[in-house]
Amino acid sequence: MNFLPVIVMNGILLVVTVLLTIADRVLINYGECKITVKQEDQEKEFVVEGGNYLIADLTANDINVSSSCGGKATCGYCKIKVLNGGGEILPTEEIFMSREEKHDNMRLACQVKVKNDINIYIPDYLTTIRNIVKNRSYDPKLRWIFNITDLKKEAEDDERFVTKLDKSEKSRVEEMVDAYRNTKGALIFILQEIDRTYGYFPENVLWYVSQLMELPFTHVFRVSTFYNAFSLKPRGKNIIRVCMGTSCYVKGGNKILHSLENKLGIKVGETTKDLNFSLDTVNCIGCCGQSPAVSVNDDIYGYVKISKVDDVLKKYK
Amino acid sequence: MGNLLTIFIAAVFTHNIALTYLLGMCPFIALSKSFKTAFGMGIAVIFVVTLTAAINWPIYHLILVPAGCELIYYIVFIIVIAASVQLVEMIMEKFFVVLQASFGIFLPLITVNCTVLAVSLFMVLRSYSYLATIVFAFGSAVGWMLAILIVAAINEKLRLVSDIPKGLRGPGIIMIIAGIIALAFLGFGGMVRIQ
Amino acid sequence: MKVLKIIIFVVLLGSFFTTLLVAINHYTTPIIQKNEELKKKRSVLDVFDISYTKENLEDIFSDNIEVVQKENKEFYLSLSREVAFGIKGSGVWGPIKGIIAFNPDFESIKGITIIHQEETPGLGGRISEEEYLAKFQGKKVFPALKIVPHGKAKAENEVDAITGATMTSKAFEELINNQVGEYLALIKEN
Amino acid sequence: MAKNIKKLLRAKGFKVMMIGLWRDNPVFCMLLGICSGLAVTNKVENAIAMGAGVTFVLIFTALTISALRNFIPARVRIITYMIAIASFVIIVDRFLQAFYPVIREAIGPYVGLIITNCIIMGRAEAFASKNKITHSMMDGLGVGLGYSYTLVIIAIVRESLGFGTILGFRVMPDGWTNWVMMAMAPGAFFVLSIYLWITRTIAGVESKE
Repeated sequence: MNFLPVIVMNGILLVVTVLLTIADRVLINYGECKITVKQEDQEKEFVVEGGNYLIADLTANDINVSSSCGGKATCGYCKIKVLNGGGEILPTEEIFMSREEKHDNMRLACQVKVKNDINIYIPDYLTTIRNIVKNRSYDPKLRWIFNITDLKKEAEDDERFVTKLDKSEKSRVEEMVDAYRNTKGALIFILQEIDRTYGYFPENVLWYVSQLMELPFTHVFRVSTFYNAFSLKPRGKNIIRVCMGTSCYVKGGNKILHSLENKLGIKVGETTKDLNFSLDTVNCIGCCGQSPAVSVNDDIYGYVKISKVDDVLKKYK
Repeated sequence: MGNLLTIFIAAVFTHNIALTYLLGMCPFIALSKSFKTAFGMGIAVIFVVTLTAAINWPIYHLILVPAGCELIYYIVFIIVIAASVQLVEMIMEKFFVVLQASFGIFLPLITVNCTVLAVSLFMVLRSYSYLATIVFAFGSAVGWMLAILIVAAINEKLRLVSDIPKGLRGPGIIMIIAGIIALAFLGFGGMVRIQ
Repeated sequence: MKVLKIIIFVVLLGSFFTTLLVAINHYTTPIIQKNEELKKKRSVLDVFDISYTKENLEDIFSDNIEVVQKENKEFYLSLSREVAFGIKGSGVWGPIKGIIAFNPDFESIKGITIIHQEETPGLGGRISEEEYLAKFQGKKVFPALKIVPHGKAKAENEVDAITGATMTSKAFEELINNQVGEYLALIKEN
Repeated sequence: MAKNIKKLLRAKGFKVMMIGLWRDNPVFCMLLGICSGLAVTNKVENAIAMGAGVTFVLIFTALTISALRNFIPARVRIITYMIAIASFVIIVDRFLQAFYPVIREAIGPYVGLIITNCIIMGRAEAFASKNKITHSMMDGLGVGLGYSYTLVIIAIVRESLGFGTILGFRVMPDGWTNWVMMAMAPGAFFVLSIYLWITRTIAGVESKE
């Protein structure tokens, strides 16, 4: 037998390892970085050596992030939310992200390099899917019976969301769902109804709706985040919408908006601390003749001037 | 010179690595949704493929063959590819930050791209000379980039204007576009001949 | 210390796998070489139209064929002084390799077999079909073999082309003409 | 054992392929392995050889990585995977050369390209590096069979249309003219895309149940 290949192989391996180690020492030296992971029910913090991809550090610290392509930005399953640190979103990730997700600073864990302290959040609607992957990996009984019905069952079993609703609230949601159950495109009507009742979409209500409608939660979530008029965050009692349509804009709509922002101390899309006002923009409210226009709840104010803004606000205080 | 030109044209058109040999398909499907991304990936592939072929050729012909170790050339090639990609990435991150942002990020995705290994394997299989290897590697990568750019450009426009059946959206339609382009590339057949 | 640990790990891993491979290689190499030799012998017998079975292949080959080495070129001579040798060249999609046999006059073709080709299946790929290759039997390669459009072959040195595979036919014609002259001249000296 | 395999085939190879695979499901997407898979599906026997090779490499890589999972230094993780994968691929390659030279010649360099088959790296990284040896090997077997499945289905379509045969046996009527394009690269794209279309549509229907 010719054992030369063993020697050659080891020679090449040695050269490669030594080169990489040297490069590691000389080129990449980010020092120690702290990673803070927030999940719905727990928070974890650990210190790693910088320079690795986030997914590797997470896996090493027993946080399961699903991935099927082994960290090559091909499957797009390892989504997490970066609260701070981690840099800009990369073009390799953009194709996997919806506009909403980009706005939320969602990233692929396999593309985020840990170069400094980083703070991430793994939303629950992602971990629900992940739990199954976890079960699949660790529980030999569950391993081979994985399919979509399990996913649904898992969500149903997950009492965390639904138990937060008390009985009266549950029946209120049931009523809304029943009213539209047989209508075409029922979900959107139901969501509108919820919006009217709560002023926003509480997460547990959405979960309950997805159960009642027998729709995947992701579907309900998708619809409810699509429209500008809907919000996942609590909204003020009065919603101010500043028209940004062409004629209103030309007539100074954005100046009105700025003055409202200053007066209320909030930015567009936010709600005042006392939950009295929410500020939004809208693309047209059909009052181009009276531009610039502002609507508060169902009332419309035309020919608004900056000096008049206070008067309008006073009515709702 | 004529020979090198033949190899180049063969690698880009008649024996296109993506459309004739069906290699490098994973990133092909994942990244051909946007022209910009496809472009960055294409440049990175050109760089890595040429670089690794240029390293692998001497290793194969000056170390492995004289030592009678052709047996392990798969392992050696893939390790060289992985290591050199990692090194280039580190160097780039340190010294060429701008480059890193625009195309360095694609580098780690390429390590296990079939195109890179395939070019090194074909170079052995066809016993090219050093110069021919580099031309072949460069040409193959250019061909890959050409293919992904065409498909990405068509796909980008197609998605805006057409009502694609649900099940066909995403990878399905990309495969069909790639199939049609591959069909068109068959027309180049016979333009040049390779040994 | 950490670096040392990494290096030890890599070396152990590398040694283990390469040793495994060396062992496998040791076991398979003779089989692979035999395979290749059998394949060559089979094609040579095929081209001379000598029948054989799987079991007596080697015996028949050594009984009927004489292998002659000349200037690094390999010739196969049959008992009736027919000669065969390998030819190779490029087709449309990739290399074409085959064996061509000549009658004792060193001018007319006795037969051709194709060992390897990557032509378009169903069109150019048909050059490896026996029915097509049979058309070459008895054709003369001097002054030059010509492959002419289907149905027009009349003269002694003309063969029908494959319909729909002009490029492959052209490549095949070139491949034969380029190589047989040199080979035949070499063997004629004998 | 036989029962286990049956269960495995039913659950993993098919359900995940049909239901899990085509939805927004994070198990594994078949689109990862098509690199070396598409090119060899012009004949059923090649597809079987390729599928078997990938399955073999998957199982043994899973075994190796899983056994070493507590010892692999983080810095050389990927290189370790590659050494293991490439070694098993060489074994497959030598085995084919020795016992199935015809198939080996037909699929040629694509055997070597099993190394870069994303499924193998993906499974090693996502599954074998975290799980027990037996589980990892079962996972490798399951994924490998699921992959072989798809290759064979595509190959059956392509070979019967492109050559009029399946595994060398004539299946098309005598008047059948071979559909040459099916045996070439574009055919691979078209058949795969139609396959995707069908399976995705089926998956879509099932999700509404």
